[in-house]
Amino acid sequence: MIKTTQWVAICLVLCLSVSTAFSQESAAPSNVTAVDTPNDDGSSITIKWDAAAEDTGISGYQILRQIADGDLEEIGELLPAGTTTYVDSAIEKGNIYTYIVRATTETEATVDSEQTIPVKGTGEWFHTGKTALFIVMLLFSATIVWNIYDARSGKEIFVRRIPGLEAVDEAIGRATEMGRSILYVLGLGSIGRVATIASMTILGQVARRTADYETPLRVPCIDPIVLNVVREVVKTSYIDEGHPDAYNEENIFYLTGSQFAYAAGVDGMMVREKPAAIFLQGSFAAESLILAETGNSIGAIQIAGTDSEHQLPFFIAACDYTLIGEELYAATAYLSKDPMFLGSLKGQDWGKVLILGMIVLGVALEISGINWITTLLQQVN
Amino acid sequence: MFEKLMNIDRRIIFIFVALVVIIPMLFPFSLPLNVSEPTQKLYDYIDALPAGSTIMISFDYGPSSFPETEPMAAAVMKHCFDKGIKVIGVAVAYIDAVPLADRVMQQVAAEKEAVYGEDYVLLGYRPGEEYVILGMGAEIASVYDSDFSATSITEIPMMQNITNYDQISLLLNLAAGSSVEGWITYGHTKFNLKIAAGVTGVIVSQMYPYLQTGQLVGLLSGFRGAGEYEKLIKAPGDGTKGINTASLVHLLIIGLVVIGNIAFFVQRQREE
Amino acid sequence: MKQKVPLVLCFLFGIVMILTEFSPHAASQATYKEIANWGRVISPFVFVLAVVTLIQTHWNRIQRRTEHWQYSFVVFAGMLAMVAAGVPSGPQHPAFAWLFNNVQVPMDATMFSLLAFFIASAAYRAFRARTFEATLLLVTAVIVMLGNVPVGDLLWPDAASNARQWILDNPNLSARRGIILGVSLGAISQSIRIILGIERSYLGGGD
Amino acid sequence: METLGIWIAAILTLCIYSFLYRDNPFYRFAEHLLVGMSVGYIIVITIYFGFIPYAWTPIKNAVTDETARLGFLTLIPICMGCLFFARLSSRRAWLIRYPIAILMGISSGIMIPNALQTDIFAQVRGTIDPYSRIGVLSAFEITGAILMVIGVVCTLTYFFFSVEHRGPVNWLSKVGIAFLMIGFGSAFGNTVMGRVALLIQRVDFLINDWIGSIF
Repeated sequence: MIKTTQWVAICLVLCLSVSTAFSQESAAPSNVTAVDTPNDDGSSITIKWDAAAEDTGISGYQILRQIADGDLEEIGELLPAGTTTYVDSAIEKGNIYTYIVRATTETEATVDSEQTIPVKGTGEWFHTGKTALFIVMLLFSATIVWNIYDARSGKEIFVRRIPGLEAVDEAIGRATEMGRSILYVLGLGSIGRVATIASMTILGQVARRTADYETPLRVPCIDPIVLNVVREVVKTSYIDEGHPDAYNEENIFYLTGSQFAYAAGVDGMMVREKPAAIFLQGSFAAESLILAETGNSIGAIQIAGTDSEHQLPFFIAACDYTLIGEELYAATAYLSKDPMFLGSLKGQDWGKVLILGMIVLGVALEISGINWITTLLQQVN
Repeated sequence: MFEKLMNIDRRIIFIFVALVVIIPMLFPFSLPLNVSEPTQKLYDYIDALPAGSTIMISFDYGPSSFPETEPMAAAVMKHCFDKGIKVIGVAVAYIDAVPLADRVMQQVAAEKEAVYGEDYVLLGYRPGEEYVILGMGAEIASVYDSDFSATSITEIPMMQNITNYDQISLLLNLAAGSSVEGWITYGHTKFNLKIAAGVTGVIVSQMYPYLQTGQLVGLLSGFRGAGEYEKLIKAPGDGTKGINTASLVHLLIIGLVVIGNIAFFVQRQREE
Repeated sequence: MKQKVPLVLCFLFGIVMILTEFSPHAASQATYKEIANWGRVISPFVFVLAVVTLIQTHWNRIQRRTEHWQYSFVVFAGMLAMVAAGVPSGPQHPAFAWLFNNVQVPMDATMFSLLAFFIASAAYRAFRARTFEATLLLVTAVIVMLGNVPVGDLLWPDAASNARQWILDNPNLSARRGIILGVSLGAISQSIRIILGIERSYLGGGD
Repeated sequence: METLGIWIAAILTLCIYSFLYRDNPFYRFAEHLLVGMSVGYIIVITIYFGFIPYAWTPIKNAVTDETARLGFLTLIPICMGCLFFARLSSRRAWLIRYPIAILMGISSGIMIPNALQTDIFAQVRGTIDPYSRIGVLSAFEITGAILMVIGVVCTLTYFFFSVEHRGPVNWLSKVGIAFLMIGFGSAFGNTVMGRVALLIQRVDFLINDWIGSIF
């Protein structure tokens, strides 16, 4: 026969165990997983768990980590309630880690989750989040290359009229008639800038024409590498036109590497040498208007072109002709009629078609609540 | 006459510009200035801080853009020193901001008799913008172990009770570039640091989205913002002077454009 | 040797930089950082060449007594002063800082401030309502200018600064987007041409 | 020393402003001095913030410190840099093509994915994005979003080069030009304040710091 006291004891134990089991169930972080963080260099592990129900009284989470067979240690600070992920970026290569997520309640009691399966940080060779970027890049490259080869096969390619480029010959002609020089400014850009390369190609075309007329062509440079390449470009143009003696290396020189000192120097050249034509082609910053206004004040024909969109308003206000943004790149194709430039110009137009298509399709999809395109274009680091 | 007016010598325009800038400098006057809401918000926020709290100013402008941002730094610091609020100066974007920050801090401190190390401190510049912002969120001393003149941070009295952003009531970013975005992304989003900005006129319009979402608690825009703040603390200074002069130059340019167009139309009608 | 090898090198380095961009692995990232740093190592060497050309240019001017040749001495004097003050004990030296703050910075800042004059004269000359496009240009410029100063709000209560903000956020932003999209397509296509060795103008022509 | 500094700065400031009247010996002096000093300044900065930290220190560390042996990799760009000196000899001048080609490869390689992501992807996304919140936008904001798409599409149409601008293309590109002009006008107007600020600062220096110090 069981005594009353024993009954009481059993009941108590049952109640206690049920209540602790109940509280464990509700408060212990569930579904805790630790995985190697995808698309990283292998220096972190991501721990995730399910959000606790609202009335469990959890005030925060503490992550505990065990390296291989070592001891459990607390890592990081106490995470606020409502957190469901933690990225452990203080791991060492090759070690194996297991984690426990400890929930802390308002009464400062703690409940631990189960230990996760062991995990190791590994670096990935390809960032899957950048797949779209990679494919678009390949597609665009293929389009450009295909169009260039198409153009090289002798197919006629149309280029629309670019106002300002017709003025190039007029400007050079005027300088020759007046017996004055031509000033060519390539802007502040280094050799890696697209605008600088486009500008050098245009300069090559201008130099071909000045070689024939023997008009002095003055090129002050701000970048030493550009200086060296420009000398080669102009020299080649003169040789190609059969006037190697007319080439004077001293007309292409280094002025200084500092923006406003450069502007001061070029301004000085303008007012003293009074060139009849000034070309301002390349990438520019605040000095754009200093140059363009001074050029205007001496009455030179000015043809500007830049992809620095902030400086375009000033060129438009102060110069006779301005190539806007991509027009500067297109000018190389227009002037040289080189199939390489013509073809890639056409490829770029296909790129624009693609962009326009994406915008129109994207807007239509977004309005109907589908966000494929915006997800595809998501910024990935 | 109109033909002459149309092809006026540019030097006459230069003289007008010079006069419009010099005259107000010699005979100061003041145009009415309404305090805009973003400025008022910043003022109210700082005004409500208890004495003894600390704000941080990030000086992120260079020698080519200080005329607009420096008066803001002066006005806000005057307000802080009057209220007993301490100021920490840092620079995360330009190395040449440090001498500029030093100069304005010393000026205001001399005027308000604030003591270096107790009422204000200039920590200087550290490279790696986002890492500096993130690093200070964990521990300021991990990024700045010393101030700009190499005094150890442990020897600076006012830094004793400050470990990270938890003790900073506000970050004011005086910017001429894109540093505000960095402070919002890394300072506000990650550490819940309260951020306000004071920016040059050219980049003001980029700030409005952050103001709308509340990521910025206040905004000073160019000379105008500085002038408005000076009005609120009742201490007209370079900002007020600047906005008055700048207003005149703007009006001059608009006037010139109008005159030029009148001359142009009259001329064209005569030709027809 | 003169043309092929450089083009092959250009291709190899270009491809490596593209691939590392898509690869988060520690080895790729280390490669990326190392190579991206090279430009900084190289630039001092290139600069030596630039200084040599500068000295040659001005030396020739002095020797040939070209017009204003005397000023070339000023160039040398300025350069030597900075080098003498800065090279032996570094840019922290007070003499270097003094020269920088009292001579170079004021001149630099003054050059920059010339823009205030030029912006006025350019506006006067160019903002004429000759065509529809020119009218748009001038009207938006005037509205934005009015919106930037408190006088605008006095003349046109509340509307001036709102109108300015709207113009900057809407038509201005979409125009800039259009330009940026076009420009970056051009930039990418040029980079592709360079890596593939189709564009060679930067080699300066010749064989 | 401070007074001397203010006087020199003030006189040079006036020398440069004299250019606004016309070219003259004072401007020529200041111009050449500025060119010379800026080159001198860059020489010092290049040595202390370029050559020493990026070329000298890694090599020195690699020699003295066993854990820093990777620093020897810096020898590659140093050799490339030295190839630039080939330019000084006319027979070996072509050698500079090597470092230039490598630098071009590097900058082009960095450019392609980054321009695609930050300029093209992000800009297209920014244009579409408001439509995902179309339900909560005000009528005013919706107008803005519609105008944005029209603006981008038309401006981009203006930049079509291989198609003749006739018919609908012509109309779209005309609207594109209108957007461009509004954009340029607003950028111009918005810049005035910044430029004027610089002038105010210089005049303030002349009047208060310089003339003020005399009286």
